[in-house]
Amino acid sequence: MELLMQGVVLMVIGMATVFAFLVLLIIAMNSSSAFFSKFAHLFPEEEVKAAPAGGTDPTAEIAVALAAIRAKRG
Amino acid sequence: MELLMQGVVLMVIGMATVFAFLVLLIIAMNSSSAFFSKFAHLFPEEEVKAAPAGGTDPTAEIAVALAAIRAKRG
Amino acid sequence: MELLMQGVVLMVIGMATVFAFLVLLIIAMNSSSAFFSKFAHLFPEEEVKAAPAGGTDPTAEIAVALAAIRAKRG
Amino acid sequence: MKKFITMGLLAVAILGGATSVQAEEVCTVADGVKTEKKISIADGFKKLGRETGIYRFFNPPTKEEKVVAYQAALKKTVEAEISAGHFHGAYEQIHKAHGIDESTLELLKLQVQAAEKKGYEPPLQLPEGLGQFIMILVGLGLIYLAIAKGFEPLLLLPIGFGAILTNIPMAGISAGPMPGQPAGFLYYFYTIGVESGVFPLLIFMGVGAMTDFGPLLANPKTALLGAAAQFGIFIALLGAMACGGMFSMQDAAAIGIIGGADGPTAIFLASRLSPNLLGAIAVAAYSYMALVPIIQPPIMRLLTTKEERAIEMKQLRHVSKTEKIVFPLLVLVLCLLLLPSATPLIGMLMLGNLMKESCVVDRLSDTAQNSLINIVTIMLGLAVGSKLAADKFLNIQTIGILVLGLAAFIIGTAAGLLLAKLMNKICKDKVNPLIGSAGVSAVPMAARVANKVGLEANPQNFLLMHAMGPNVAGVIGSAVAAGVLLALVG
Amino acid sequence: MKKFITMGLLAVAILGGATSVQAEEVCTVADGVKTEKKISIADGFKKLGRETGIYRFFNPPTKEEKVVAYQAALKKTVEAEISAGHFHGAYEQIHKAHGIDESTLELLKLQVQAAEKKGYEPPLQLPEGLGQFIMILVGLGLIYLAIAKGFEPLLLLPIGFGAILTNIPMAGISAGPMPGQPAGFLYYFYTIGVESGVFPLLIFMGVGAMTDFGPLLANPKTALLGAAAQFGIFIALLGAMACGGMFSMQDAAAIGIIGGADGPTAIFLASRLSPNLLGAIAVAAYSYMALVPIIQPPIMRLLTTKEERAIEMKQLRHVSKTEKIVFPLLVLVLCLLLLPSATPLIGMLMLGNLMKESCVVDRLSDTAQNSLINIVTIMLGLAVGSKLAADKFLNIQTIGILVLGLAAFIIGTAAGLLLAKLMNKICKDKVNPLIGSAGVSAVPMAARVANKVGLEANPQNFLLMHAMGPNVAGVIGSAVAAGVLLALVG
Amino acid sequence: MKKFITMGLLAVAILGGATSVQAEEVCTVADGVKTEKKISIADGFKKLGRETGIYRFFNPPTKEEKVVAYQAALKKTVEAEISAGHFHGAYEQIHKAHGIDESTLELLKLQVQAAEKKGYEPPLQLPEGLGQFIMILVGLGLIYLAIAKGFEPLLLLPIGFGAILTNIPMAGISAGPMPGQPAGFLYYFYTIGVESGVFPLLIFMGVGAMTDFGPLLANPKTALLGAAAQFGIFIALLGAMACGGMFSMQDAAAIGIIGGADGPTAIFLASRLSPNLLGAIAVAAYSYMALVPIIQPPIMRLLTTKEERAIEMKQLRHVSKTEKIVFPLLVLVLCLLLLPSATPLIGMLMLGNLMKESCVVDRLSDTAQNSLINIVTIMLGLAVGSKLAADKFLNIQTIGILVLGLAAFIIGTAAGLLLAKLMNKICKDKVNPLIGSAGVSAVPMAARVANKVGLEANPQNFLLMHAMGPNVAGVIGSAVAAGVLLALVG
Ligand code: NA
Ligand code: NA
Ligand code: NA
Repeated sequence: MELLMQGVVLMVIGMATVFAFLVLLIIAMNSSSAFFSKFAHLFPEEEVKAAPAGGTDPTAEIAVALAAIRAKRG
Repeated sequence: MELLMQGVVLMVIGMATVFAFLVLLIIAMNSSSAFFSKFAHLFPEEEVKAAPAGGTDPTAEIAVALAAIRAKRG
Repeated sequence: MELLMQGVVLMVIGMATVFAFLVLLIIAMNSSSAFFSKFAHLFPEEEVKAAPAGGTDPTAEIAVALAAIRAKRG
Repeated sequence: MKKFITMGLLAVAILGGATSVQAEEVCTVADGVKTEKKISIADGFKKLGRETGIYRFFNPPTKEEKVVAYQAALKKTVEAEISAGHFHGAYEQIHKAHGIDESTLELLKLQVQAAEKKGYEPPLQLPEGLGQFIMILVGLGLIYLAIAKGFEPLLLLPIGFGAILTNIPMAGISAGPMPGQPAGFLYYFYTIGVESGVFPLLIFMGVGAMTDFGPLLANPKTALLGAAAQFGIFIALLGAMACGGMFSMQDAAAIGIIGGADGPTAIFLASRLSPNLLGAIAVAAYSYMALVPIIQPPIMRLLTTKEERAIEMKQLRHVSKTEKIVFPLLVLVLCLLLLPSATPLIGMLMLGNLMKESCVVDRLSDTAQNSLINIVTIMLGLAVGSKLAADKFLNIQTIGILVLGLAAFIIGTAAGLLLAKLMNKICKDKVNPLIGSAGVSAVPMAARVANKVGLEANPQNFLLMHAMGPNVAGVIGSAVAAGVLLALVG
Repeated sequence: MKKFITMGLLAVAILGGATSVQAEEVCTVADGVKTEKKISIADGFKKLGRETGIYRFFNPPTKEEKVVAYQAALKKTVEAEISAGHFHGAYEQIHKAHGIDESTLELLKLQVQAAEKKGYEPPLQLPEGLGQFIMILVGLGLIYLAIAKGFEPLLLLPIGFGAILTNIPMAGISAGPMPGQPAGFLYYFYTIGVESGVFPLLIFMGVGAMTDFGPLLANPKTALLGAAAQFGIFIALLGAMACGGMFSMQDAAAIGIIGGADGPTAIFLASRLSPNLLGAIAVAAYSYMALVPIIQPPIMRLLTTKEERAIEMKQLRHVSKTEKIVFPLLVLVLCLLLLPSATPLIGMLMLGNLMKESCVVDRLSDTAQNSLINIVTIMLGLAVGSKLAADKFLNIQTIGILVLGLAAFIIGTAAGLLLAKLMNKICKDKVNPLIGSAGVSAVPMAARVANKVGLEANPQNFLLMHAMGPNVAGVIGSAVAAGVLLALVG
Repeated sequence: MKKFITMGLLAVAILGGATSVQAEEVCTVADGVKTEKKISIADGFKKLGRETGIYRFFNPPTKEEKVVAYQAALKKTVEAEISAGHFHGAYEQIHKAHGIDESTLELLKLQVQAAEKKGYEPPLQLPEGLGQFIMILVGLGLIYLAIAKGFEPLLLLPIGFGAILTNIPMAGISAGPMPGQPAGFLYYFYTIGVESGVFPLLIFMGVGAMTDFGPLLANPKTALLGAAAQFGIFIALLGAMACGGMFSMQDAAAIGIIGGADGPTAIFLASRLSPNLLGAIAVAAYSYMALVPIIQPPIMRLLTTKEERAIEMKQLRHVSKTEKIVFPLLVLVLCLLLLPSATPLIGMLMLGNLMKESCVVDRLSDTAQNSLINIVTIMLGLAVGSKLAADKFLNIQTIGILVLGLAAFIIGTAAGLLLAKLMNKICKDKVNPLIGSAGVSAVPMAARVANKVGLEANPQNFLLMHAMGPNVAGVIGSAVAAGVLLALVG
């Protein structure tokens, strides 16, 4: 019986925490959505996509380099 | 010389076991073949192929889901 | 100060070794280049490419085998 | 508790020179360690509160807290070794301990000596050979379900195969090492990959890299449905506790997580709380996930009217790339502030998702979704199968696990549906209650089931994308529940 | 045996207080452990019989059997440490032992003390630096063969590179750890991947996922050819035993397995029976596999007439998907019933094949055939190369291994051919004897060779698919042979 | 040195029975071990000379040398444990030692006892919680740089994420094991992958498989530019030594290697010489590699005239396949003859390149360039991030590391440019000095920067392929520098 009570305790704490976490997450998501729609002009969709240009994958880089070399040679 | 005898012993046991194993396997394969040709109607080739439908790869599933979402949005 | 002297010692030894290594490498590269251009006829570009034929990837091999089987069956 | 004091006193008595000071110390140590067992709701929240990131940024653990934690871990381990009859292992743990005062170690040694004197009587079991034979049939059965019935084959096929390999007599494929001989190879897969938590976490990273949280971001309130569906976890836990001492609190928590309908979370939690039940729990979790299309529809039809099922939801808004990139970091920060014990799971899920959404590390994201997750899946499946030893599976507990797991799925489904109906009473934007059932996770099967049942009621009703919201929220929800359980009973 | 008793008595004498009871114990322990050394055929079959799954389902190992096995393992390890001059390691093994009565441990300690007193004289060897220099040349030679001659480059290139890295003076790339310093990285590859058996088994899984057992299922009797070709294994074993004490029984068994013409099986068995010879054995196995197109044709032409080589075989029947799915499970069940010691190898091969044939876990099967097998191949190759240390390779034994390995290939080929000719005398469906030579495995090279030689005799004679039957049966056959050797001399 | 003798004498005094013989032994041991600390240039070259492969082929290490090396390692480790306050760990190291005479061990024990008596005072630090909070912000900052600014995202995103996970209070994601509990999963990634050296070496293999040494082979003399650019390494080292005792010689060497502009080399060396600084060093190395397009151009413009920048170089000759295959073996042989301590790095780089160029193991080469390097990159990044603990990062040393690292990049760039100008004075074939700056490595970014700046001065001036020569030579150069540092201060 005491064991069962422990189970009830875990259930109350657990469900409360799960709901609390997800409610806070909803608030955070709504805030994030509000923020980014308000400042959408600061985060153009393109900017993000353009970012990797600086630090791309070395393979690709080297491939480009080699292509250039071959082009010159050929 | 005693060592050599041990080698002979290993050879006899080893080859006997290898042959025994593969003879049993032949019997099993023949039985399996007989069984499945007798009950071929129970194991249509399609059934097996259709099976994975139930528990497919999550990626594919999600891809489908996303495609649907995009389709609706677009 | 003594510590700094140790740093200088490391720098002298380090840079000397780096240069020595790369100078030797340059010599080795030049020798290799001279050797292979002198004996270019012994190392036709094709030979190297043909080499793997002997010990190819088992997958490819098996694929070939299976293709043959299927071809015969079909 | 009583048992421990008795044992301690006995041990003290044996050595003869027992003084009352020593006896008091026994109680003190015992109290320091065992008081956690009886918790009230207030205590529980207080304990959780003391383990939040927010609290700990201001109050880092003191040296004393660290020593107490170390002592508690040592004591628990020694007791576990004793209750399994591994007296040598118990001594070894004591021998390896460090940074603890001698008297504590001395008391632990007394405890082992007393237990050793009493001897160890293993529980009644099936004859070993018979048990192995049956477990091999179980393994073949799992493989049959995986191949012929399509039950989560990616996991159940390796698990079934692992079960067969483990139970082969004399082969020792998951046996520990002998002097000068290596352990069986499944032993390495288990200890290196599962006991350490590495395999389930890598899988979770791959899942994160495959998951799109867009539908959740487009309709945040559906996250509540993913919370409600975790109710099944705690009802199953309660059920396990009600089984008259068949399951410890740890066992009950590990069983409950089956209701999370999420494989890696279940394996991660079970490997920490109840490794002996890991095999049965993983098998139950994946089997019921595969059975979602059979389990859920009747409940959905029972608890909703046709009109409710026919509700069409308004189209989801577009979610910007930036929101999607920020989301995983948002979840991680929330989790580390509130529930650090869930951060290994949530963190790896969100790492995978960040790799995917950021688009700057596509090659890593691809690998996480493909070769890495595949390699780990093979090894994880075999390792989980290696826990399907006869003495761990062929007992009444497994039946309890199967029953409780099914109950957890059913209750989780119902809770999701009912909360959705309640939300419809309160909010103006109508929610189709069917998407509530997707809150149990079982990604993406549960969302597909919701879509299918919705189409039956209204052929124009495409719920898939709407159901993905609660579906992925359910993954977060059960990771949070796992974090709570780890913090309170781990 | 005699040596051990002498040593035990000596040890007992040293301590002075030797009683006849103790002396008797020495013998008892010795008997319990060493009687396995002289086996008759009947004993061998009896021993194998006691290790079948069928027997053990009814008679699981008793506690006494387990203790005896543990003692035997401990004793063997201690003796190995002594004979390598690692007295400290021997004490460590004894120190770590548990669950054994003190007197046994005491006797082992006496044995170490006696050996320590006598001192250890390392065998005569090349000067270390010279040996390393030569081994680096050997490594370069292997790389040359791999690249310029196309000798199994997937394995021989990494093995050769590993040999170079291992033999670099002062670099310690495969040296064990020092206090506060990590071991060399190849040390980790070897201990984690090869000593544990994990790498060869993962490779075998990948091989299984690449193998089609259809041709064998279509013509089961060709499996006999795959059995006959294992004759080479045992003849080479016999040859090694005849080398006047140069090789122990374990060494001989590990050398014999070269005749299995199967890399992972050879590495797995050698890592268990004779790790010191692992490098040479792996190099011999892969080299001869690469040389199959040169070794086999003369034997084939010698033992067959042109008419025989021109025999066209009747077309193979269609094999249903279900048969192919059931086959790996069938083999596994047969193996676990009859020869559990072969189940790690057979099990992983069949897991790979089941993943392929079941078609429900294609992503796992793809990974097993590609990224996983490739990653493991690189690491396995380097780890095997790390066993090519000068003192292990530059000795007369390596020449023995190379000669015996070649003999094994030749005899295996001949045995396959001859059995095929015999079958033609008995059966009505004619078999082209050339496919018998494919029974040595070396998949799929041997089958291609059979096809090629067949085409020379008859341009319409496509033997490839027929030869695949004995070819894959040979893989099973050598795994079975490995299982027998593990059970009897492991 | 003085400290040690004092301590030893103290310890001897404590035990009371100190004889002068023992005191002398203290000095002897101390001398044997610590004399390495003060080296002259001649001594240094002599030491390097004794560690070349050429010397060691003729003079393999004697038994005495091995014992001295073992003792030195043991002593260093014990002292490190003492200075970190881990007295228990120090005893454990002594306990595990073997093959050493008792008196040495006894002296080490005395040393630990003396230190234990004195007690350990941890250095002043930020409050733990605050430190963790700040480090989480640092982690978020790294992720921001990776995603929004594109700073080496393949490494900085996982490193940043690892930094966050590590600093979550109570989660213990990179904490060591407790009794009966597994360690945090990042602890395993670090110990198994980074401490062992395996991850950086596997990355280096992948880099080798992606690298084309053709441009270097076509114009060998550009290798000198790759040598000159390593000057930055040693200037930064010198700077660190000049920081008034803030950095030990090991620390200084690890910091200098940032100037190598090569991630795996920096991580490998730092994990061996200065694990405490590993996080900061890796972050600095990757950040500056990402900043190469900003750091280098001003220096390039400052040190060259427009005419020099406009120099067009003559087209590179064709390099035959055979030369390319032989090259990696040539480098490896040169390295093992001259500098065995660099062979783990150079060896794995060249293995990758050989796999690529030989064209016989394409499937291994593909895997090394893709799934393997990706898997390892994820785990390495997280593991490096796990070293970004507050007490290791939030201190004055990190600022020193950032400043010195930047200086190393600048000086390396300048040195490369200046040597190129010098070469133009001497050789007839003109070299565009811009390609000298590519000698710092940072492959292939630095070569691209050289190309871009060259195009600005002369739109017909395609320098990319010419810059790849010094660029890849720089990788070899910094691995050689790492080898020298390992041999002299490791
Ligand atoms: Na869930
Ligand atoms: Na074979
Ligand atoms: Na560099």
